[in-house]
Amino acid sequence: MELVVFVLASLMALVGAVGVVVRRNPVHAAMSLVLTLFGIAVIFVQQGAHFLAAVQVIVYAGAIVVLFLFVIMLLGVDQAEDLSIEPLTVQRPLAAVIGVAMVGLLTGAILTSDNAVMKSGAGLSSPTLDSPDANLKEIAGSIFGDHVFAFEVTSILLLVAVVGTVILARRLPKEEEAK
Amino acid sequence: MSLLAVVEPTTSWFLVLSAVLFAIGTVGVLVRRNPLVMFMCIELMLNAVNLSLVTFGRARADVNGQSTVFFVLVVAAAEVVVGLGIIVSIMRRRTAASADDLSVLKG
Amino acid sequence: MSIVAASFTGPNIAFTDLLPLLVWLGSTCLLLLVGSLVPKWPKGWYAGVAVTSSVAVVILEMVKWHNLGKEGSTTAVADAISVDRFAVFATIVVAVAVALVSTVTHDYLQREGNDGPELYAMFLTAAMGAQIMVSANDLVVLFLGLETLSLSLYVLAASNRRREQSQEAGIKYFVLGGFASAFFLYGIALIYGATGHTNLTSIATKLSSQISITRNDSLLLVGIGLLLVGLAFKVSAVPFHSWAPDVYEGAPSPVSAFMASAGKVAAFCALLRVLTTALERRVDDWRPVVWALALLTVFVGSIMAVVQTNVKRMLAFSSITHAGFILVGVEAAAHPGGDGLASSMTYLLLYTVLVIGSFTVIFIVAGSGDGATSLDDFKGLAKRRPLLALAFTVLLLAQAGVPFTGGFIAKFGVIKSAVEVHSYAIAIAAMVAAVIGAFLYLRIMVSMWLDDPSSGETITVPRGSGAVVAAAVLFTLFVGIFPGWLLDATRLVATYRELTSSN
Amino acid sequence: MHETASFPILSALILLPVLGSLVVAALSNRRPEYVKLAASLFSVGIGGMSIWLLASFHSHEGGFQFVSQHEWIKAWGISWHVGVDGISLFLVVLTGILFPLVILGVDPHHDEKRYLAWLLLLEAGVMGSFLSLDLFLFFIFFEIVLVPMYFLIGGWGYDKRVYAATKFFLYTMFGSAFMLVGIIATAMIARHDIGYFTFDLVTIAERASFAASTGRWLFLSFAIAFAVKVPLFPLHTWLPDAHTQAPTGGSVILAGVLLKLGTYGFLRFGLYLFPAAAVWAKPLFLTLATIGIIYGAIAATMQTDLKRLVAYSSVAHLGFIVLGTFAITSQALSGSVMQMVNHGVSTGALFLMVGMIYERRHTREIAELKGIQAVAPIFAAAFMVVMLSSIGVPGLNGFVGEFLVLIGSFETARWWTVVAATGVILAALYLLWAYQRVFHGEPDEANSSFPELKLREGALLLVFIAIIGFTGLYPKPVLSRIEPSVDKLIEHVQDHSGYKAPVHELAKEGE
Amino acid sequence: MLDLVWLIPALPLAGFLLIFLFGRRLGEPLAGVLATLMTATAFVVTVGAWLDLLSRTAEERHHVVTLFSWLPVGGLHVDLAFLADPLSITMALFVTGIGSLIHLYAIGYMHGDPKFSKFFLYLNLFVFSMLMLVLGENLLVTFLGWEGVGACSYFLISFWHTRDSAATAGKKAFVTNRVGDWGMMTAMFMAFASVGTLSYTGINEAAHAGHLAHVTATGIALMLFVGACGKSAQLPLYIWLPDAMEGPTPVSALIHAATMVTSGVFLLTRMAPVLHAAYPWAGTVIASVGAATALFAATIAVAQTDIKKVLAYSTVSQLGFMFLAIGSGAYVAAIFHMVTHAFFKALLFLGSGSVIHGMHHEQDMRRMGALRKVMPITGFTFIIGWLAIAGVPPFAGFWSKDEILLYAFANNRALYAVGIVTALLTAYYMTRQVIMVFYGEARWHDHAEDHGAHGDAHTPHESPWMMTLPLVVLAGLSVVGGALQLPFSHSTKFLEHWLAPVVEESERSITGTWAESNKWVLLALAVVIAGVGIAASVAVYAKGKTKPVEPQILADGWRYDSTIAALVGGPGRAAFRGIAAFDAKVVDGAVNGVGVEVRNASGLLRKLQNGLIRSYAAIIGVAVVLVLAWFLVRGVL
Repeated sequence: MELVVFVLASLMALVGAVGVVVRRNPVHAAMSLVLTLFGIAVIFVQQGAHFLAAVQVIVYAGAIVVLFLFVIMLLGVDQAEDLSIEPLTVQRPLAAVIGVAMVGLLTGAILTSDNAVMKSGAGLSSPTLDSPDANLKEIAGSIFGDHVFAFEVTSILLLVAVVGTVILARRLPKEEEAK
Repeated sequence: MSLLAVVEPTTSWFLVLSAVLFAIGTVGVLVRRNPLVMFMCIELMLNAVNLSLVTFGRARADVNGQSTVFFVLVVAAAEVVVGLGIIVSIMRRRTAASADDLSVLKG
Repeated sequence: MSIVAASFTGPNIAFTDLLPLLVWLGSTCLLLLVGSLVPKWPKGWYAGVAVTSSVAVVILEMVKWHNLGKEGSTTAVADAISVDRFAVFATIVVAVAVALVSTVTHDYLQREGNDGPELYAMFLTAAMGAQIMVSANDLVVLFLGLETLSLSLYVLAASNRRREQSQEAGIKYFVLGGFASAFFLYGIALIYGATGHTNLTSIATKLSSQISITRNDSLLLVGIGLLLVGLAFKVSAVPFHSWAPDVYEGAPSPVSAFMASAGKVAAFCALLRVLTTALERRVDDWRPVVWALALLTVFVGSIMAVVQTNVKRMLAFSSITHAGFILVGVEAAAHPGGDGLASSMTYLLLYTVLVIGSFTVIFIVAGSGDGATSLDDFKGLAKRRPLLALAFTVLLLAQAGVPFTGGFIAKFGVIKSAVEVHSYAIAIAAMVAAVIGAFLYLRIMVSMWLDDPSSGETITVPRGSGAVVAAAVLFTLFVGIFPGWLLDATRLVATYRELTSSN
Repeated sequence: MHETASFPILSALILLPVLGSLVVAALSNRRPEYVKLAASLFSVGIGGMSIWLLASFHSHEGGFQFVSQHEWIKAWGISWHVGVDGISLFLVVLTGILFPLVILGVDPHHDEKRYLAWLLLLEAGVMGSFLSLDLFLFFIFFEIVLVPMYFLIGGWGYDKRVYAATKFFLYTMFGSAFMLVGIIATAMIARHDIGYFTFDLVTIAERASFAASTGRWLFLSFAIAFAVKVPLFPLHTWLPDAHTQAPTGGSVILAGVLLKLGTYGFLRFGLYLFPAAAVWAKPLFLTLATIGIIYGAIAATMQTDLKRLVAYSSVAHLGFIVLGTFAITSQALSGSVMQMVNHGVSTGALFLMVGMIYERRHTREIAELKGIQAVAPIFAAAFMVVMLSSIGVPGLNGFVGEFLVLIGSFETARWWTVVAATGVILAALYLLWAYQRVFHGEPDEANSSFPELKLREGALLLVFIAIIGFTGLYPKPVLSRIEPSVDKLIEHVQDHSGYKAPVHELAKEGE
Repeated sequence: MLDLVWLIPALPLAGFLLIFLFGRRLGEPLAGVLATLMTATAFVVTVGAWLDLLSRTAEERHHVVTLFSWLPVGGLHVDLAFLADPLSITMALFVTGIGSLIHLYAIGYMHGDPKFSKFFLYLNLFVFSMLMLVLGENLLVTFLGWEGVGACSYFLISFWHTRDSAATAGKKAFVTNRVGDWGMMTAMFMAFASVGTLSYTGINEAAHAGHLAHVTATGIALMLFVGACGKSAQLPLYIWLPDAMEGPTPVSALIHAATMVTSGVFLLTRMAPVLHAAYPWAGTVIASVGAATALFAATIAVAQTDIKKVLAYSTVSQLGFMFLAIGSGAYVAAIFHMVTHAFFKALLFLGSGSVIHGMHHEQDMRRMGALRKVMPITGFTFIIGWLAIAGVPPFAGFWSKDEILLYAFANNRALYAVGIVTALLTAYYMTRQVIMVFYGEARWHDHAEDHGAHGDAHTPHESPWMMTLPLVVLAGLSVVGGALQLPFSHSTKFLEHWLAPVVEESERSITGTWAESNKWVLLALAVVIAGVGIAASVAVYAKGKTKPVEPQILADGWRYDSTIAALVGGPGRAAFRGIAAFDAKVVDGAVNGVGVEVRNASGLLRKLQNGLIRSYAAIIGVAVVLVLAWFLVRGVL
């Protein structure tokens, strides 16, 4: 059963990922991204990370990708990008080599490593009937416990994001607009 | 059916999957010319990392992996906002700018 | 573990240790809130806030430096950040950078005619990110700090809406930065997987608890590799340097100064801390990589600078070379014996002052529109603005490592630390590269002193910027002649590890 | 031995020029005469101090005198340690005398203020290099000298000045790159014997002992820097360009004192610091020196530019100095030191006069000069005297050094010396040939209006010629100050290596 | 009196300085007079010294006067000191004596020259240097004088420096001499290395005591001889002397006949003990070179047409005789011949000078003839000089030459044969010269014609008394000079006794040899030879029996000079050029090449910096792969 879920989910993710890379139209690319996100969300669930699965769907699919689509529409850059031609001749073969090499190296690392983590099996308490929010509590404990400082820092990060967009997207004075 | 019953996806399966996703993301950054799409590919890479984190967390029976993913999500969000901001501001000047057009600075 | 909401008790948060952050955060909010409420502040107040806050931070950190002498290093907020002289010193450097750059930024905004609080706010957030990076004791925190810094820098780089180059710089920096931080993050993930920790001290203990490191742990190693990539990108080490020239050239001059100074400091401190505390046990694995990076960086940086014709870009390449020199120090820091750490810190401080001074000169010469930075624009500067030319000459000579300047002390320090750990090869290589690098400074000096002015228009030297340049020059010369105090300080900085082990 | 002077005259010798250059730089450009005055006063004052130093120097005493030592950079074991002995004494005096002469005698054509400021700064650097007894201190002075020289060549030189200046700067910097590493390594390795980390020359030389191979590597790292500075074949090609393109004053200083930094370095930081290694490297450097002598002379013969010819003659002359240095006998070493001074004087004077010729004719091409002796006999006479001293005619200073070097070297480096001695033939060849082409013959109309020596120029040259004549006829006072230090150095070498200097009782021939 | 020996060089030096300071104001003739007086006074002092020396016993005839310590370094102690002993005083005597005569002569000869005073400036400087050379107590002081005379000869040869030939000749002389100097320096190095001193006394004593190994002694001797070859114009270095005739004639007389060129002979005599200690073959070498030079030069002299060139080659030839003597161990004979030669050769040169003066600077003998009528004194004295050099008894040359031949015979018959032939040739070409200049019909009228208008202004005339007086004096000396050393009995060998303290031990004794017992036969033979030579010449040039044999090859001096010039100018210069080019192209080329390479590398790397985000990303990607590969390898292996 696990296997089936994994295979299907990873298929979703991979197909989506490939889609992002190969779909000519940005909008389609964004849609493929959504597919991947869902696939990963499924795997999260399979791994007992229900909260993250939810956040994944909400934040990513719900917010980020939508944001992408907004921008695409706003700028009207939804016309297809011509992927048939590649000005940098070396780029694609090189990219292929790099991609394959990385897969190889990372897989190699994962498979050759005799680190304890590779052997240890299932672990975290997944939600049960008596405590449906176990996973949530654990995350909460971690975030507000060990990682409380990191949590604080995220506030600064968001502040940066806000101010940054203000600086970047603010309309320029009139005479500038003329240009 | 028996196969399905027997074979359990182990940690390494997930890890390899995330590695593959990561690599695809990398390739995407290299081959796509539309900044937006390049950016999506970066998101893809981040997700691949998330997958690894969760997997490790599970394998280690340690929740910190998941909480880290949470932070990554925040970072991703922030990045998107700023990134799109920059892209917007530059595309305001000249629409449909592909990444290759941005090469005034070189040499 | 199962937690019942009532029974949860968070870690106690030692706000005193977070004071610098709080000061900067406070003044950021002040700038933004009041700045948005009150339509227009009197001239120079925005900058004033930034400068004062930074000065305050410097003072606070000095006090902390003093106390640490008594108490010794600790970690705070659930081991998320470490409180030690290493962090304090780095913070001071960053704060100084902010103060100086804000001063210049004021003149910049005046000249470009659009004053406002946002840029200062960005500088402050960037400073916070840097501060977090240098004190982070947890990879996640480090990552967040890095992102805070980076995002701020992306925005700052792109902030000049009138110059297309500025925007281009922004997006280049952003895309490549995101790309690199993905690797960095993956590294964190793998290390987490291999050790089960993101906390540096825990990782260190975990690793040292291992009986033998010959045990095959490719997960960890690959993780280290990816981590290195992420940080190498930030310090613009070859071959992860490609972004630096373009971004430095495109970004507004004060921002370039800030990136080259505070940005490098933060990244290098993070690199040093991670390598020397968490991964000390794996030194034999990462040292060769740092060695190679250092070698590549010193040479590629200096060689590529040879044919450049834009002074701003030249300095970008020279900053790459300098990164290479600091990497030499980092390589030396791999040895328990050497004082590579101390020399790297010395170099960082001196280089910060140098590079800010230099970019300020460029900013002054660049004139309205921040565009006139080609070598021709510097022709005959000695005839148009003798003092400015003299100051720039001192700064350039210092960068070339001529004696009686801070630059020489810095170079001598890293070379010394390298030689002391018997890394003769890289020491000599670095010196030879320095000779190649010197050519670039000579070229600039030639056009300043020996050529005739190409354009007659007068160069106006804003008061603030002038003061910054003067300060940089004087400091450089002062340290060049009396470096003792600085060396003692950085020597103390280097001892932070022994102190940590006590707690 | 170390008696500390009541008044730190040596530190003053180093710091006064700095002060002077600051004052000059501070003065307003609108009153050039004040600028000139200030510069002259400072340089003359420094010259006077150097003379005073010479007067109050205890001859027949080998050790360092007027020593003053203050801690400077504690963290790195660096101290401000200066002292003078017979080897450095006359170089200091030469520096002290040459600079005022150049400042008073040669005018730059523009930006006099800047020119003078750089010149004084240069003097400080040179003084520092000759006086410092601390590796670090020596290095920084050795290195800082490049900057003013670079600007002097680049700012006031001739058509290809930028190329020459850059070449000079980078080439020399390249050499010292190795020395920097060598210095640190020396201090670090010496720490094992000394017990603490120090850059102090005397301490290291007296107390540290290096393993054979280590010593050799360290010595070579120093030697490269000095070989470039000297310059020794085949690292000499920066010199003709720098000399030719530099302004007259620059050339005089460059030939007079700057090149001596290299030869002095060989003595002080080669023989003294690494005796065993120096002895080991003897054959190499003797050979290079000999090649330099012959090669430089031949190259000089074929030059068409008078200044370039003199430059190449420097290569030959400095070959003699290096030959003597590595022959390591009392006569040879004394001769080398002597020759350092002599070359400074005579070649300096030659450059001055080439400069005067250029002032008058705006060319240095030998082919365009002819029959000057007919129209300017006094100028020709002066040139002749200096030239004869440069050729090494007895009774003039050039001979003393050259002869001592050769006669001393003959005992320890027989065949090299025999070959090197042929250099005196070539010297006569290229100089006399040049003299004939420039001064003899019927002056063509371009040269027939060649102005005779002016009073100021004459006075300037008179100083040089006086020194030439005096040291040539009565070198005893000079030698008696040089020799004790030289003997001390040789003893030091003997104590720290297998080398034995020849001693003189009637030699029973062993061949 | 001997303590005042330093006065001897000091006086001419004073003269030099005075003329240097006030020369222009003194002008003509005062400058000349001053110079002459200085030299003359020096001569007087020398005579005083000589008398003082005479008054002592042979053992005490050795006095050193030290002025100050010149080069004291370690084992080396060189004083500026003078040595007064028979040899040096003899030299000093004729240097100052002949010197003052020639000064006097020059006053007349240089009359009207714009650089009159400068000429005497140099002349005094020369006398000073020459006296330093002969009076020096050690090799270095001698070397000081040695180089000094070299320099002066350079100045004086190129005295009329606007003439390119003169300038070139001067340079040639100096450089060629330098080759010799190299030898002398090397000799000094050897002496110092083996004996530890440069003083004659020290070295000679060491040589006597046998402290000097044969090898070293031979080395020193030969190196000194190399030096002598340079100064005294022996093969292969003689080439500069004929050219040196470019200088004013008094210079030729003083420097290139009487004094400087003989300093090589002096030096070897000075170091006689060292030669003595050397292997015998060293002497043979010297003697052979001497003999060869003598013959070689004589053959050339036969065909010269320039009145001074003839004398120049004859000088070379006579110097060869002296070296033949030295090599044969006949030091006394060498000095003897040196002195007599100084007399008659100076006489001849001055005579020729007088002729040239009278002929208004015409030097070609083919345009002279029958001059003895118009310039009787010159002619008469010249003829005496001729008889002396031709070896006609009882004139001075006869005795000295015979003495040499005697020793040569005892030493090596082959060399004797060469000597005899040379003697024959000498007689021949000198007779030829006399006839061409003073006899036959006057060929100078037509010459006057082609000078056109003021023809009679050009008729030769006798020279003023300042010029003729020296001629007369020297003529007298040439007549009686032989009396210094007469072979009749042991007691008549004054010079031998006089020089005994210096050369006695080293002198080769020929007592008991065939030659010694039959010296009268040899004497007779010499006379015959001289007679034959003269007769032959008369037959050819006076009687016109056969047309003269003057093959071009001889006129060109066996093309030796031109060949060397060709070699130096051709391959030599080419080689130098090559090295200069090598320096510019290869040595410096390498340096600049590095710069160029760096630049190229920069340009190459620049291509990677193409400004495209994706390329940068690609670079990063590649780098990442490499880094990961490294770490994976570390992990797996």
